[in-house]
Amino acid sequence: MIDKRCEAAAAAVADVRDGATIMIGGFGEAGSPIELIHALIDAGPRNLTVVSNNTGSGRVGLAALIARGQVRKMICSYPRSANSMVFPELHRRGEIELELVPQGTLAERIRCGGAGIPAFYTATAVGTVLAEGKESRRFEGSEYVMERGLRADFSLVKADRADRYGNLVYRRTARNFGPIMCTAAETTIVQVREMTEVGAIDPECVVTPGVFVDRIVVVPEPQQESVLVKEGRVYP
Amino acid sequence: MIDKRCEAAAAAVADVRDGATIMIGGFGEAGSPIELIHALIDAGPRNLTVVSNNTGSGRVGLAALIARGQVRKMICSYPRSANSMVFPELHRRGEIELELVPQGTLAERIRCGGAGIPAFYTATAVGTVLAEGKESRRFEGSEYVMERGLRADFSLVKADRADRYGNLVYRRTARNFGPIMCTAAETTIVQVREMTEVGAIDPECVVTPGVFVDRIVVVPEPQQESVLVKEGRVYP
Amino acid sequence: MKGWSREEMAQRVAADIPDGAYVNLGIGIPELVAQFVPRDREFIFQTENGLLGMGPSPPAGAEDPELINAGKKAVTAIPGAAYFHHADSFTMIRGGHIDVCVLGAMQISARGDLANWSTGEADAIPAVGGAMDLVAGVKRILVMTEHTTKTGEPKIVAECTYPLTGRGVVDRVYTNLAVLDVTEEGVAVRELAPGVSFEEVRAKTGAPLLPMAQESAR
Amino acid sequence: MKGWSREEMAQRVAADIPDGAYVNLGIGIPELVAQFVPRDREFIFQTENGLLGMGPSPPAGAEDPELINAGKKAVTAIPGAAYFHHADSFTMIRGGHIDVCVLGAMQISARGDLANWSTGEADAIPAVGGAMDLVAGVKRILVMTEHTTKTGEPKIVAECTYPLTGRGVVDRVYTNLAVLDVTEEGVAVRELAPGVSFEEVRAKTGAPLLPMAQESAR
Repeated sequence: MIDKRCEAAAAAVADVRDGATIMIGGFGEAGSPIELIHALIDAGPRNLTVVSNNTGSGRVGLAALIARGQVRKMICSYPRSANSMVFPELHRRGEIELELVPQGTLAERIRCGGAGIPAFYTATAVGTVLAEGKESRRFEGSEYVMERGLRADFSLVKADRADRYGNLVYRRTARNFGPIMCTAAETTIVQVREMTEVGAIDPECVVTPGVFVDRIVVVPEPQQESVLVKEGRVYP
Repeated sequence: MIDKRCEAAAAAVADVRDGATIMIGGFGEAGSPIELIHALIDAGPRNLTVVSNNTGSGRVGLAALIARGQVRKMICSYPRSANSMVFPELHRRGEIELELVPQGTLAERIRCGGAGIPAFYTATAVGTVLAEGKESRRFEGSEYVMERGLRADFSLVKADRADRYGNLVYRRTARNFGPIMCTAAETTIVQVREMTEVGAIDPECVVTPGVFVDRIVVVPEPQQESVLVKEGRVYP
Repeated sequence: MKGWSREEMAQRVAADIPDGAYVNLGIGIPELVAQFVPRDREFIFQTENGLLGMGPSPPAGAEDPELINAGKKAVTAIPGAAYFHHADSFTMIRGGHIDVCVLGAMQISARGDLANWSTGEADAIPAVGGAMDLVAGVKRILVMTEHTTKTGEPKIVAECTYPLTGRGVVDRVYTNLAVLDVTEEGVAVRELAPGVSFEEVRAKTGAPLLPMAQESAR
Repeated sequence: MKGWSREEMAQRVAADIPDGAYVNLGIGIPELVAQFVPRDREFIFQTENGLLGMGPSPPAGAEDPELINAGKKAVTAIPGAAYFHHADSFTMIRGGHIDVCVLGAMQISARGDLANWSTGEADAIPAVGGAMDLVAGVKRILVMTEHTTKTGEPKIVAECTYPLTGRGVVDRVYTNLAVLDVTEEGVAVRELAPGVSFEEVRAKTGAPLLPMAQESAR
């Protein structure tokens, strides 16, 4: 019987090796799989390349992973925000690499990585520094740059509910990068608020079909990044 | 107040001009917007390019549109089936052009057309006659062909329910090409079984957000192509 | 008071947006536009983090950290809203399905180049978000900004000196002093704020202005 | 009876598919595989027209014309199924998320080229459907076919003469006479059907066969 549930976050991320590429869902704290990230901090792999829209805030979650020196390179669209000090500081010191990608291009690169498309063209960033060094090409008189599909060894994603097949539904704007990151990794690990019986999710409303999911960890009451930051919490 | 509902199918398709490119949803009869197609036959534009997975069956719906000589060219993946005589006959006589596209490539070309992506690379069809004359390129040691995004002047799509904003849900495997075709046309015309109040569709379950829809026609009891074919019906 | 307040600028922008438009509002001042939708019109607000049908801020205490806008502030969803993932969201944006985007600016060039994401300083952490996607894909790009910087430098310039967000993308600029169009011929003043003269606008603009057409002076 | 019946072939294919596999079955003979899922395994069937978790045919009278498979036959959906659109469906296929695809064949070459979509005759209407996407994207391609054509010609050949569906894509072939692997070294017989000799398979195969390994003869 197919059952993708893992007993604990620690077990779910235990095989992440040094040098791995990891996609981490979330737009700010919405959709950020904070318990999976903390498990990754505990597991300790280093030299990671992380693909995530932001770089976390405070000293918990993604920011804590970066603060621990486990991340060699960030691929993201918006590496700073109100409470984001860790990444900027390390980046200024030259201790972490940044590949800055426009948000829509980042989303499409991930989708293409998951869909078996090695490269595509987009008008986004044409004529800007972010297109420098990239191949460009004209179609019907307009200029486009070529962008490459992006894949990862692991994706860490937060969803709302799952069944044992791995079918997922999300909650509001916490959906963001989750569904596409699920498609683009060799191994997709998802934390959900609850497991439901098979059949409880309307097949018309499944957002991520189970084929894209490998492991599920149940975190009934996930921590909220902004609350932890406000409390000045530091992980671990 | 936004209200995308049209009173009748005839009014919804009245501005389709000779020479237009039209995407028509459906996989076989499932999702085929038969009432919109019949309205298009009545409206009479000729020299159309039609993008649709199949070519219809019997002498109703898409097959009837082709039989009336309104279609110059079909772009599809599977132009024949058990009850499909019209297209094969016209094609053998040299009276209709065919651009044969693998089904997944067809789907992706439509999606890219809707997403502002002029071209992409795929491994599908590499080394086959369907890649002949197409640009190819290697990425990480594997060969891919370049395919172009596909757009249309109009899309004719069948969905199950809509609200006045044009938010759509579909029914079972009648969803198929509908959601992507809605994104890839200048004007998207949708026939639905029923209108619902705004808010009646769960925002987590909207399949086509209203931004992709221009006109809605309500057809409470759509005809079923296979039944019409069995009865030997001919449209008009 | 001379010139327009931010609220008046927002009102002026909103007045130019047609009924039924799909609108994306940039972070910051552009967010004010949502407060000035004319009574007889309906706009649908898209936020690129996955919501079409964004409503106003919730009352204090009713914020949901999983219902936010692109500026990561708590928002609401109107009846008839839809949630979707990031690739679908940028299908809307890149694919030309959003009618209007209102953005802030650091500089706008005479040819409609926009710089609004980076100072280009060596130690600055660059962060682009969805700005480049929006200017490349949305049908009409409106810029809402003070006419000059805090130190009085023109923001409308012959050539941008900051890194570009996009080339030739700006359609119209709303400042505290005037409404200006980027046209094939150059920058044209369409409307002056109360008490503001064409000469004042010209003096505070770093690019040549086309002579003001008679009918648009008022 | 000599050789395997279609049902026995389907059973043989099913026995090779691991528990929990995501499987796409081609139109025709491959559809039989769904009837022979081993009792202790669970396969999830995908049909490229937008359903993951395809179940068996419905009872007569309960067919829904909007719930069909890629062959346009009425099917059912299991609890835990999901519907999706065509681009998402081929994300699964092209993106390498489907584990196994079972297809019919007109010809298979010694290097694993597959021809199964067109005779290439001038007056034939070519129709490819999803076949080229499936062979390009699915992890493991199994072919299920009679060993020879109706007129006795070999289907496993040195070079395909029909237009190809894909180059070097076939992993294993199940015929009424044998199970054969396409390997780097050539075509290898893995198993012979009851009453069938290696010599008979060799005689009916249009490509050289590797000598049969001792351990796989039974």
